[in-house]
This record gives sequence, structure tokens and C-alpha cells, in this order.
Amino acid sequence: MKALLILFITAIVALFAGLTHNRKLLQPIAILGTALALVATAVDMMYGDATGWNDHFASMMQFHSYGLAFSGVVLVSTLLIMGLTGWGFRDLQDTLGDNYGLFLFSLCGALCMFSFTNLVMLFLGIEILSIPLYVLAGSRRDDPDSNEAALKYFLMGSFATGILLFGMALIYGATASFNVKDIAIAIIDGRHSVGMTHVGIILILIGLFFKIAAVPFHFWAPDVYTGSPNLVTTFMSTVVKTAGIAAFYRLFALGFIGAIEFWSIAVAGVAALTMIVANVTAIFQTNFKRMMAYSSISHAGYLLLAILAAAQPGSAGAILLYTLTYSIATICAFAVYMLVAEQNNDGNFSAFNGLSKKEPYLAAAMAIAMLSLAGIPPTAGFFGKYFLFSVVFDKYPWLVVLAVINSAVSIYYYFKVIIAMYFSRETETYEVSTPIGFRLVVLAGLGLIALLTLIPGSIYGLI
Amino acid sequence: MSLLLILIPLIAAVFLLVARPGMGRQIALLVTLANLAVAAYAALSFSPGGETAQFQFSVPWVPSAGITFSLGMDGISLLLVILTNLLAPMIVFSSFSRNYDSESRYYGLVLMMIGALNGVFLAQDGLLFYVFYELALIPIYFICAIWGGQDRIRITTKFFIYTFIGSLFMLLSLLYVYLHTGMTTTPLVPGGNVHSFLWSDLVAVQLSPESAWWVMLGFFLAFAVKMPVFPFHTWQPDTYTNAPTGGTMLLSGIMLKMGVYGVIRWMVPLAPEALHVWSPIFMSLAVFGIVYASWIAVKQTDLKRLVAYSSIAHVGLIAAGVFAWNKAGLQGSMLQMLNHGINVVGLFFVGDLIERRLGTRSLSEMGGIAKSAPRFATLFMVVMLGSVAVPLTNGFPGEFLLLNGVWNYNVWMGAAAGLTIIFGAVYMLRAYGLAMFGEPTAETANFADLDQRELIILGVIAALVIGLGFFPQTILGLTDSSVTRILSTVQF
Amino acid sequence: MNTLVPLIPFLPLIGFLINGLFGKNLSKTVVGLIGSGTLLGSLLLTVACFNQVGASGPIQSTLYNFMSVDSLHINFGFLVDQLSVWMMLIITGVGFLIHVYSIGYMHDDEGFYKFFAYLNLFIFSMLLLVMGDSFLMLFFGWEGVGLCSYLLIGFWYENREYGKAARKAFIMNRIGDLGLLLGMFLIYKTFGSLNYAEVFAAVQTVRVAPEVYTAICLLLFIGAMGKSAQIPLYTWLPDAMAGPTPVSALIHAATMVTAGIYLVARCSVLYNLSPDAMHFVAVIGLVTAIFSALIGLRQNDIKKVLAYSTVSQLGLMFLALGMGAYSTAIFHVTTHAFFKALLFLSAGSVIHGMGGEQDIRKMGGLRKAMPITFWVFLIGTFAISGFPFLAGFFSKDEIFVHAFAHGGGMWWGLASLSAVLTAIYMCRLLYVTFFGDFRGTEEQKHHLHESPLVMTVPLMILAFLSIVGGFLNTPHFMHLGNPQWLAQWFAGIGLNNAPTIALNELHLEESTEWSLMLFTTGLALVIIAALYFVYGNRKNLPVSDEAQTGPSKWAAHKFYIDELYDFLFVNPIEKGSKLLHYYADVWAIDGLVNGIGKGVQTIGAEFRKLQNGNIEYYLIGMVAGAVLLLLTVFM
Amino acid sequence: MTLAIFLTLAVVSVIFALIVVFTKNPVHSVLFLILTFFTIAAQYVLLNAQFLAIVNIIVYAGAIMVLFLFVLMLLNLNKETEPQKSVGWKIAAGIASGMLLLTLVGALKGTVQIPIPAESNSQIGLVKNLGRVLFTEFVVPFEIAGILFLAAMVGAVMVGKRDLKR
Amino acid sequence: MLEVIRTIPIEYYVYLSSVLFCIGVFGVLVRRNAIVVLMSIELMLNAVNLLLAAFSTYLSNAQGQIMVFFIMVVAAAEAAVGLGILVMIFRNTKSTDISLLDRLRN
Repeated sequence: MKALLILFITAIVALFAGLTHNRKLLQPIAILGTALALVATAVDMMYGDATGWNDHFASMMQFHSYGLAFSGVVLVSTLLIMGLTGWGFRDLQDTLGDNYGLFLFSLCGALCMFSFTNLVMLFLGIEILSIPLYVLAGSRRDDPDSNEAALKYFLMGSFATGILLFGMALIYGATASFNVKDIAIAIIDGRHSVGMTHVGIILILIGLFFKIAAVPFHFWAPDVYTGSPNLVTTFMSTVVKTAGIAAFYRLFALGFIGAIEFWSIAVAGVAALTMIVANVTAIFQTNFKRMMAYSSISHAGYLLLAILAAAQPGSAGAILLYTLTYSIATICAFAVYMLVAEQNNDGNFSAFNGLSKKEPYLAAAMAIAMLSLAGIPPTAGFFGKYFLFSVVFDKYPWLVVLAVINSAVSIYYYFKVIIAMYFSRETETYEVSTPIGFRLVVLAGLGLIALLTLIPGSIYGLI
Repeated sequence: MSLLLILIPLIAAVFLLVARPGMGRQIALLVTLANLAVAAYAALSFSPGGETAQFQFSVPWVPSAGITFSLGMDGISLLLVILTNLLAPMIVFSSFSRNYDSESRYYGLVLMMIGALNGVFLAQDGLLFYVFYELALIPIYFICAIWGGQDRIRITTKFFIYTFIGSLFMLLSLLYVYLHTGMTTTPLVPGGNVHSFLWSDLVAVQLSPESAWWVMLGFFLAFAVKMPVFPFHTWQPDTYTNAPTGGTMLLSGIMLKMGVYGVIRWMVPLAPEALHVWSPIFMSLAVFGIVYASWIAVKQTDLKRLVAYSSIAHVGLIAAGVFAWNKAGLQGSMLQMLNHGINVVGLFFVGDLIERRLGTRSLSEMGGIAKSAPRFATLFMVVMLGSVAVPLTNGFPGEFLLLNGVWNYNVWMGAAAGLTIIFGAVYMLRAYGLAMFGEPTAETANFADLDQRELIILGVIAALVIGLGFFPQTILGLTDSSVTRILSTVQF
Repeated sequence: MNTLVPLIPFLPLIGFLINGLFGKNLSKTVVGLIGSGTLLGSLLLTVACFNQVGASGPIQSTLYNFMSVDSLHINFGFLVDQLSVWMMLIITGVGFLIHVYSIGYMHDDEGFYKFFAYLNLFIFSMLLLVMGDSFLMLFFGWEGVGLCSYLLIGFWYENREYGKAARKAFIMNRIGDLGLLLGMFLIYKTFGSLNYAEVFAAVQTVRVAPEVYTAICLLLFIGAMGKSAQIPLYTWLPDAMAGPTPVSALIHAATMVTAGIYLVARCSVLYNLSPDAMHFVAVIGLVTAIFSALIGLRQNDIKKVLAYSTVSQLGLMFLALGMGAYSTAIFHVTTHAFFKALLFLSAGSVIHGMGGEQDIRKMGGLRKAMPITFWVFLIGTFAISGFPFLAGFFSKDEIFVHAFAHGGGMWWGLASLSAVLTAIYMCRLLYVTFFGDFRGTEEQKHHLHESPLVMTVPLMILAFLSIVGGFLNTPHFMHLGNPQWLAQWFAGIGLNNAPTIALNELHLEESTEWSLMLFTTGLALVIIAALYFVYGNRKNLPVSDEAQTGPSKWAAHKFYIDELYDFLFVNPIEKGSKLLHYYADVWAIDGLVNGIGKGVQTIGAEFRKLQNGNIEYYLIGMVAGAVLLLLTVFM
Repeated sequence: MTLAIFLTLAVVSVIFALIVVFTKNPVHSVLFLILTFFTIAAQYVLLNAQFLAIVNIIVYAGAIMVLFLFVLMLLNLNKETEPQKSVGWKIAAGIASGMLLLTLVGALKGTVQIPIPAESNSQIGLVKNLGRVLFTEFVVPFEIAGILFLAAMVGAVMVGKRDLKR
Repeated sequence: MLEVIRTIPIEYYVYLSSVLFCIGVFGVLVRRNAIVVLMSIELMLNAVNLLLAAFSTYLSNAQGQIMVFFIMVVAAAEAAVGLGILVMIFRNTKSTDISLLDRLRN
């Protein structure tokens, strides 16, 4: 809760600072706020009571290791992203304050989604997360791509919200409560009307599938990712993804665990479909951002495996480690991409040609990020994948085999970037200048990846 | 000690990659020599009869999942460590002859590879093994794709994905066995009791026959692609031909031994229950591959490609010897892994040397080199004889034991595998004849004889070829007891 | 003594190392001295061994443990018994003479030092072959001599044809070697060891089905076929004449090709247990003897004729072995070593004199130009043709007697037929070469000269041996010298007491033996005389190969066996290699691998179309998905 | 009696909803949507949720729909200019939503039995009660909703802003 | 005990709201004018509201009606933002026809 408040206040401060004329302060404020929130989370993590259900927030929210840990993930991601904003927002001067504000607002939504104990809070959290993003997607107001992205995201998003709500209503009708705990008890004790519960669960599933962009509810992702400003895309593919999957896991592991036999069928099917479609489609992309969009869809597919293992111990830790490594790698990749693409207006792989000669460190960072996303040892991404697979292997070996084959397929497109950077003999003529913020972010990202390679257990064992 | 073998090259690699000092090659050579020294010391202070792994080094890595950073060597590991660190200086030194652009990067990657390979052979923990196994793949991928030949990108990507898919199945198999290890309470995880990835614990697992069947299949896919065993070999000739010679040497000399080692150390001991079901299939694949590959090699005109196919045949024989899973076969494979490494490095060095001099690898454009370069001709002859397995060269004892092992497994397979000694003579002598004999052509007439460096490298290799040919027991003695122990993990 | 035994093979090895490494910088005399000197050393040691063996039985000497894998213990050790010491004598003795001869013969070759290095290496391997105390040691030498013959046949490597011939020899040997290797495996599997002593001891104790013995013997015999150029693996030997003539003399006549005989004799214990194998050996030997003799009739290359005669003589030896007459075979090996070496060397001297010319149709009347050569060649010819009391006379006669005793008239007839043929082509060779008048070019006539002493002295020594060699083992019924001396010598190690057929139990009347001998001898004399009138004068020379017709054409073309092999084996393998590469490897297997990748990409292209940018499609897709998921409720 | 009212309201609301979807003119859609909301409000009354009914009319029919109408006028889309989708597409859409309805109803049919408490207090729908619940139990979401509104406001303002560049 | 609860089975409300919901879905699928699509979504939300209200009455549990308030809140917010986006797009493309938006594809 502290983190939530800090972020909210920071957002408001940023809004007002945006109105004044010294916009230089905005980035430091945002970074400071996020950092403070991170510290607060860490403090809660270490000293807060992490025992049982406590109703400090009228059984609406509950800040325990699970929520706190994931808050940590998104806060770290946001911190890194905020490091990029200085240069990333350079041509949004007129709405700078709003941009920072909206980023922080939707971060608040994410925090709600980690710690809800009531469907109302989940619903509000999702909306608080989404509505600012609808706007941010269109924050380049004169860019038709950005506009289109915004409208597509908005229309489909609110459509999905409608379905989600119908599901929640049914669950309410079936179990006479919005409280996750009561729902869980009702389902386990069988004091509920099965049909309504099941339909409700399916409809909620659809809503959440949409949020994490799982096939066949993923159609928005590639277009929106491509159309949105790069920073927003980064935010979507890291924070939103994390929030979505974490909320998903929380709801289904706490609330609907009693009906796991029922919903695991749907989830398994969607997971398989997601992995296959996303990876196979990504092979054909020539545009880096679009490729990353499909890659993030495929990662949603992998993450769904952990949902299937919701009953197993360690599945939460697997998701945590996975989302963390995935977010960091993605942010590093996008940081390099922004520099390269925005400085020569070319988002295709060919833009990276010969980067290893001009900017060896950026190239190395990108390469490591790609290896980590592909889950190749000993990069941190491998451990993410490993723990994910290991928790679900017992129950769904065939899904794991499928996932394994898919992650092999994914190498093909991740390596397109490496090939362009290192192996293509023809080199572009543009120059890449690297702002200090980017250097720091990339460095920090690499450091974190290295750290996670050395001690993955510390994260995995966190919850 | 075990840790040193890995850390020295890795640290040096990071230094070379990050700092990019001017004199990368000298540093690389020094590092490899240092590693060789360490390996030699290990070999000398190694007690052959000793129980289980020696020079243990073990720290918890992911205690909450029972993953340990555990190293150690028994005779088998030791042999491969010797192989790796013996070839490493030669490979580095031979690369001096070529001037690669951004060479500190090149040597950095080579060192990284060496470190990873040592890791593979020393790992006593399943996941650690897997991690090193893949880590070895990354530098070689970069080496091949950056400094490779014409069609390098397509070929190396194919090579990478192909081998990666294979090893992923190995990961699954490891995972399966891991999930069936007994829950051990570790002091590292307060109150938590976890599975364990330690080799000793994995070996202890008793699998049901059908699950063992799957586990072994997973392992086999990984190692069959790596070795490679027919029909998983098609990445190999292209890769060998396209890679820079240093890379080819690493691949053929050391890396494919990872596959054989994996079979001996991991595949069979972890899923022995399925061996008797699988081994007929594996054996027939391997034996068929021997004949198939050596037959194809008969008419190859590209020197590197020819050696590549011959290597498939030789490794096929090694694999057959291993799958036969008897003392003769295993000991033979031990010996032959070392010898094949030496010979194939020698052959590729020769090929590279000719290519540098003449600018071609096509045998049809050579001939008469023996006249203008007698020293070279002699040493090439020695290396060639080694790979034809003429007695009193290193090739023979290994091949003898391997064939004997296969024969003991099944007479007809032994006979079929024996064809390799005929085919081997056919294609090797043909290649040698086309390259060295005949009237010198305009190009070959002034073919410069070996310079100092080349003389050293080929000389050392030739010396090894002869020396090991006369005294194979020195190697066999190292591995004997370990092989017996591994054998005892399977009762037919 | 035991400590000195290893020196016998290793002295030549040292010579090889010195000549090989530093020979380039040494003067030819020094090289020659080192080459022959080391060999002389081992000759003397061998003699010493011979005495000791004669006095106090076999000598065993072990250097170190070569390798030991569970029950298989191979020592790098030597066994010097009657059989091996006898072979050693032949090898070192004849070898030494040939070395000396080569000093003169190779004098103008720039590869002089290399040549001697190779020769020494060959002697080393050959000695390993006969001295080894286990099958594996034998195999070392076995392949080593093959290698040396490869090196020496391809000695003038600028000529691609010679290179090919060398390769052919090596590969054909390898085919045999595979048989030998498998035989060794079978022996190891059956008797649990590869050491002669242990194996032959185990034969008495271990009881296995006779088929196993047959299998072992046949596999070993395949090796012998390759090495000793028996049908079907003989075609490499005539081509091997590409090498320098001393090589042909040493390797392809005197020593290496007799390794097969040695092997069979060494394994007599095993062969005695398998009559079928014995029979097979005999048949192969006899067929080879006649077949190659027929080819020899129509060859015009002086060395080719000798080569085919070698093949046929080897055939006779195997015939002897096939009848269990081991000592007879070795006896013939010995005499054959003498006179065939003599013939080759004198042929070499002829070629030397003719400046490299080998076609006998371009020669003629050489007896005036090179008298010594003529006389020694004459002796050689008569010796091989079975002229009374010369070396070949006794050894061959023994073989015929055994043929008669073993197989009866038919065998005897065929065997002596081969002898007749031998006499025919040898005399033809002699007369066409040395009689009539010169048919070469002018400057050849010019260049024509007798060879230097360093070459002729060894010739004379060999000639002397070819004359007296026969008295080593005179038939018991004509009581001259020390009858059956050699046979008794070998009886010391149990050769020649094969249960099936052996000289001692041979129930032939002395009169029969006399008549047999007289018949063959008479035949030989008649032929020698008759041939003089056919070829002695300048008329009816051998016509050119093209002009020949009918059977003789076939003979001249070696019955097209090479072509047959090309058609049956070489071409299919080479074609198959190409096809396999392009269709099986590149097209099928690799195509499949790439095809999978392509397939995935195509699917990707299809999926890509779903993402057509049109939001209604997306929405309807979502609804469809929702419906599908809702259907799970009904499950 | 109540059943009759319910059914008529239901039928009417469905008809209005269909008109909303089918009428070509956006303005008509808005108006009929408002009517639909009224029928739904009536349903609330029937359900004894009077406050909800009021709010529904005020917020939806009043605020939101007016906003829609306002935007329509602003962009003057108020004539029948909206291009229609092809018939085939309409059929496809109909089938899709029809399937959805079928599956929904089919899945829910017969399974809907909810734990109706023996004595239900009819007061829950009244402001007093709702207020208490909202400000005790649901105070956190109530506050959080503030963030939502603020975000929405800022967002709307931001997208509405004219670019300085122009 | 309200007579609604006595006379009208809860199924009826479920069916009614399902029908309305699906009509809304149909509208979303079939209309090309973004504003009308948005209205159809509002219709869907209202269907949900109706359902919640019904449940809350039948369960005599206020949470449902509270939820309705929050849904209204969100609906309002979405409407505001959505219309804002529409206006922005209309400013650029002079159209609110969603079928014309396919710059981003594949």
C-alpha cells in the first residue's frame, strides 16, 4: 500500500510539475518516486507481516510476499523504463507531465492487480492499468499509427472488459461474494451453482487471456505494440504482461483452485495454441517491434504453463523469476532498438547491420538480451524457462515438450537480430549516439541478468 | 584444480572480449598453455584406481531446487580434459597463421569455448552439465558465423538450432530423472526438502522401463545430433566446410566428444533400464553410418568435406563401441576419442595449410606437392596413416578395441563396421595421392614447405600419433577403473 | 641372448630413423652403409639366434605391456622358434644382399636416402611379423609391410599410374587384413587370448564345434590371400612391379608375399583341426598356380612375367600347405626366395643396362653384352624350371609327391602342369631376352653395359644359393647329404605332424617317387630344350598384344580380370558414392531437415494472414474463441 | 402481475437494443439506447433497487449518452452516412453472437440455483444501506476509483489537446 | 420476501441479460462506426449491471449493487477516454470508420 500511495503522489506531483516550465525535473521526480516505492516494497517484504489472510484493507487487498514480490518486478521494470524516458520523450514536450503521470497511474493499477483479494479490486486494477495505456498508445497524436493503435487497443480492451465483467457477475451469482477467499471456500465446499461458476470462470479467463495476449485473444498485441510509441510498447510488454499473468495466477491459484480440473483444460489448450501460433508467426516478421510483439505473446504462452501448475509449490516462484528475467531482457532490447531505430527511422532488422562494429557494447547487450529471451543457458532467461518447465513437467509433459520445441523455433527469429548485428558484412552508414540514461539502463540490465544467472535461487525461492 | 580449468579460460575470455587488448593471440596461447599445465598436473597427481570423482569442488548453486555447482573428475573426465587442453594450444597456435579481423574477439571466444568444454567434462551435476553443454555452443556459433565462409549464416543457424533442439530433449530427460530423485533435506534450505541434480543421486534413480525408454530417447537425440550419428549428421559437413579452421578443429576435435562423453556419463547410467531395448537400434544406426559416411567420402573432392565425412565414419565407430557397452568397446572409445581428436585436428590443419598456399580446397587442383614440400609430405603422411589406423600409429589400438567391442556385441555388425578399415584406406590414400603425388602443377610447383610454426604443430601431432601408437596402455591405464565402474551401472 | 633379440628388428628401425631424418644431408655411400650395415647386424644376430634355437629351443623376449583390456593382455614381445628364426634368416639374408645390390641400382636416384629408409622400415615390419609372439604383433608387421610396399611401389610418385598401383596394392591388402582382423577377434572370443602359446595351448583344452575352427582358418586365410596374392586378391602383385626392381625382388618375391605362407604354417595347429579349410587352401593354391602361369605365358614385360611366376609359385606353396606339408611349403619359400630374388635382381640388372626398357621384344642377344647377368639369369631360370639338382628341383618335387599322395593323380597332374607352364614361360623369357640379336634402339645399344660389381656380386651369391639351396631338404629316398634336414628342423615345433597327411606316414613306394620325379624332370628338360628352338633364334618373336588372337589374346589381357573387378566393384563403389552423396545425403536426409524448417516458415506465412489489420476480424476471432472456450463447460 | 411487467419490460428492452444495433443513423442508435437504459432502470425498480435505477438514468441516460450525442454532433455524423458492412459479414456476425448466446444459455440452463436466504431484507437497495456498505466495506475501491477517474481525466485532456507543433 | 423473488425465477434475469449482452456483442461486430461500437459495449455493460442487480436482490447482498456503481464509474471513464481518442482520430483521418483502420497489419 505504501508503494501504491507513493506512486500516486508522485504521479500527481509529476502532473503539476508538467504544468510548470521546468520540465527537466520530471524524470528525476518519476525515478525518485519509483525508487522510493521500490524501497517501500522491499521494506514491507523484509519486515511486513507475511502471515495468513489479514484484513487491513477491509479484505479488499492484502500485501504479502506474493504481491510485494511482483510489485518489485514491475517497479524495477518501470525504474529501468524511466531511465529511458529522458531521451524517449524528447518530442513529447507539450504533454510530458501527462505522460509521466499516466505511466505512474497505470503502474498503480498493476500494484492493485498483485494484491487484490476481491474481484472488485481486480476489476478496478485492470481498468486503472488499461485506461492510461489506451491514451498512452495514442500519445503521438499526429502519428496515424499511434492513433490506430490507441483505438484498436481501446475498443478491444473495453470489449474484453465487458466479457470479464459478465464473468464476474456470474461468479458473484454463483458464490454470493466478490471476495476471493469466500469464492474459494464456496467452490471447494461445493456451495455454488457449478454451471454459473464454470461459465463465469471461462469468461474471466477470456478477459485475462486478452490482457496477457494469449491466442486467440492476442490480435490486438502485434498492431498495438507496433503502433504505440516505443516506450509505451516497452511498458506494455513488460509491466502489463507481468501484471496480467500475476493477477491471473493470483485469482486462479487462490480463488478458483477448487475448479482446477475444469479450467486447466481451457488453459492448456490456449497455452499450446499461443506458443505455436506466436512462435511460428514471429518467424516471418521483418520488423523488430512486431517480432517482439509476437515473442511477448509466446512468452505469455510459456507463462500459462505455470498457471496450470498452480497447485504445485514453486509455481509462483517460477512465474516471478520468469517475468523478472523476461522484463529485464525486453527492456534492454528495446533500449538498444530505440537508439538504433529512432536514429535512422528504420525499425527493420536490417537497421542493426554492423552494429557490433560501431557500438560493440550496445550490440553485446542486445545479443545477451536476445539469448536470454530465447532461454539459452547460461543466461538468466534459461533459468526462468527451466523452473517454469520443471513445475509443470509432472502434470503436462506433452505441453513441456511442445514448449521446448517452440523455444527452439524462437531461436530462429531472436537470432535474426544477432545475425544482423554481427554477421552481416554490409554495414549501414548512420551514426548511433548513446545518451547516458540508456548506457546506465543497459548496464544495469546486463548486471541484473548476470546476477540472476549466478543466484537464480534467491528470486525463485522468494515466494 | 577442477575449478581452475574452467575459470582460467573463462576469465581470460571475458578480459579479451571486453578489454580487446592488442596482443590477443599471445594471451590466448599463454592461457591455453597454463591450462595444459594444470591438466598435466591433474593427470600426474591423479590416482587411477581411486574411487569416484577426484579433485572435487562443490558449492550450492540453487539450493531451493537442489542444483549444485559440483565439479570433479574420474578417469573418463580426466581423459577428455587432457584431450581438450592438449588440443587447445595447438588450435590457438595454428590460428596464428590466419589474420582474423578483431582477433582478440576471436581468441576470446575460443577461450570461452575451452572453458565451457572443460566444464562439460567436469560437471558432476545434471543441470550444470546442461548449462556448460549449451554454453559451449554459443562461442562456436559466433566463431563460425563471424569468420566463416560463403554461406555461413544459413548453415551456422541451422547447426545451432539443430543441436539446440537436440539438447533441449536432453534437458527434459534430465528433468524427468531429477523429478524422480528422492527428496533430500539439505541444510541449505531451512526445512525444505528438495530433489537433487547430483550425478550420484540421478544414477540412483530406478526408472520404470517405459519411462526409461523415453528418457534414453531424449538423451540420444541430444548426443546423436552432437556426435553426429546417422541420420542426424547432415549439419556437419556444411558446418565443417564453412567454419574457419580454428572453429572446425574445435568442433571436430573436441566438441563432438561431448556427445560421446554424454552417452557414457549420462545417457546410459541414468536410464540403464532401456539400454537393452535401444542398443540394437543405436548400434545399427551407428554401424550403418560408418559404412554410409565412408562410402560417401570416397568420391569427395573438397578436402575439408572429405575429412568431415571421414570424421562421421570414425565417430560412428566410436559410438558403436560405446553402445555395445562392453569393456573393449568403452576402452576403445576412450582411446579413440583422444586419438581422433589429435588426428582430425592434424588433418584440418593440413587442409587449411594447403588452402592458404593454393587458395583452393579442391583436390582436383592439387598434385605433386610432395615434390616441392617433402617435410610437409612426410608429416601429412604420418597424420594420414594415423587416421587410416595403421598399426603402431595411434589410430590402430583404439580401432582394434572398438571393432572388437562391436564384434563381441554382434558378429555381423563387427564385420560391417570392419569395412571402415578398407574404406578408410580408400578415401584417405586417394586424397593423399591426389594432393601430394603426380607431376607438380604450376601452382604446386613452388609450394612453400612448412615454416617454423607449422613444423612445430604438425611435428607435435605426428609425435603424438606415433607415441600413442606405441604406448596406448598409458591412456588405457588412466581410464580402466572408471570404465569398469561405469560399466557396473548397467546389468544386462 | 633374449635381451639382444629385440635388437634384430630395431636395428633396421634405427637405420630407418637415421636415413629418414638426416639422410638428406648424408652422402650416398654413408646412407648405403647405414642401410645395409644395420641389416648385416641383425643378420649376424639372427644367425646367433639360429644356433641357440637349434641348441636350446625357442627364445621368448618381452619388451613391455602394449595394452591390456580386461582379459586381453598384449605384450610387445618376441617369440623366436624354429619357424620364425628360419624366416628371419631368409629375410635378413636375402634382404641384406638386396640392400647391397640397391646401392648400385639406385645410385642415380635423388630419392636414394628415402629408398633405403623405406627398405629398412620394411625389414623392421617384416621382422615384427615373423618374430611377434602374438597375433596382434603379427598384425603390426602384417600391415607395416603392406604400408612399406605402398610407399615403395609409389616410390616414383610423380607418375600417377604408379601411385594408383601402390594404392591398389594397399587396399587389396587391407581387404585381406579385415579377414585376418576378424579371424583374430574370433580367436580371442574362442580361446580368450591372442598370444600364440596360450592360444595353441588352449586349442588342446577348449572344446568348440569344428565349424569354429573352419571359420577361424578361413578368415585367417583371407588375410593370407591378400598378402600372398592368391585368387581372387592377386591382381595387385603384377601392378606392384611399378616399384624399383630391388623392391620387387625383396618384397614382392622373396619375403612379404610369403607372409601368408608363414601365417598358415604358424597356425598349423588350427588348420590341422579343419580339413575343410585345408582343402580350400589347397584348391585356391592350385587354381592360382595354373591360372597365373597361363597369364605368364603371354606377358612381354620382363618383370610382369616374373610377377606372374611368383603368383603361381605362391600358389604351389599353398597347395603344399593345403596338404599339411608345412615344411615343404617353407622349403619352397626358401628356394623360391633364392631364385626369384636372383631372377628379379638380374632382370633389374638387364633393365639397368637397357636404360629402363622392360619390354623383352626390344631386347635380345644380351648375353654378349652382359655375360654375368646372363649366366645368373640362366641359373635362376633352370632352378625355377626344376632342372635337376638345382634348388627348385627338390622343393617342387616334394610338392608334387605330396599332391600325388594327398589327392592322387589328378592333383599331381595339375600341379605338374603348372610346373610345365612355369618352365615354358621362364625359358621363353630367357631365350627372347638373351638370345637372338639386339632389337632395341641405337642409343640403347650404346648405353648397353654390364652392371657394376656391387650389383653383380649379390647376384652371384644368390646364384650359388639357387644351385645348392635344394640340398637343405633332399628327399629321403635319394640318400645324399642330410635327407629331410629342414623337415626335422621344423619337426622340433610340431610342424609336419598333421594327423591327416604327413610326409612320414606317406605310404608311397620309393619306386613311385622315383618315377614321379623322373617324369617331371624329364618334362622340364624337354621343354627347356624345345623352347630354345622356338624362341632361341630371331624368328617367331612374341607378337604385339593387338595382333594376338583367341586364347593367347585373353592371356595377354590377363583374362580381363582387372576389367572385371572394375566393373564389379570399383565402378559401382565410385558411382554409388556420388549417388549416395547427392540423392541420399543432400537430397533426402538434408532435404528433410531443411524441409521441416521450410514447412514451419510456410505455416508462419499462413498465420500471418490472420493478422490482417482489420479490427472486425479480430473481434469476431475473439468471439469465436470465446465460444470454443465456453464449449469446454459441456465437457 | 410482476411477471407480466417483467416480461413486457424484457421484450421491450430487447427490441430497443436490437433497434440500437440495426438502425442506420447513429443518432437513432443513441436515442434507442437511452430507451433501453430506461427499461433497464425499470427493471431495477422492479428489483427494489431504486437508488440504482436513479443513478442509472442520471449517469447513463443523462451523462454518458449525452456525451455520445455531443460527440456525434461535433463530428456531425448525424446523417445516414455510415457505410454498411456487407450482408455476408452481417450474417457471420449474427452467427458468431448467436453461437455465443447459445453456448451461454446452454451452459447456464438449469444450473442456475442460487442460495436464496430464507428471510431477505428488502432494504439493501436503499441509499442508506448502500452508503454504509460503500463507505465501510468498499472504501478502498472507492478511493482507488479516484485514481481511475483522475487517470481518465488526464488521459482525455491529453488526447484532446491540440498539438503545439500545429 | 419480495414478490419478485417469489414470482420470477432468477433464470429469467440471467437469460435476459445474456440476450442483451449478446445483442451488444452483435453490435460490436456488425457496426463500422466506432461510436456505435462503443455504444454497443455500453449495452453489454448494462446487461452485466442488470444481472448484478438481480443477483444482489435475490441474494439480498448489497455487494452486487456496489459493483454496479463501480462498473458505471468505469463505463464513464472509458466513454470519456474513448470518445477523446475518437475525436483525435477523426481530427487526423476525418472518419470514425473502424474498417478503414488497417495500416498496422501482418
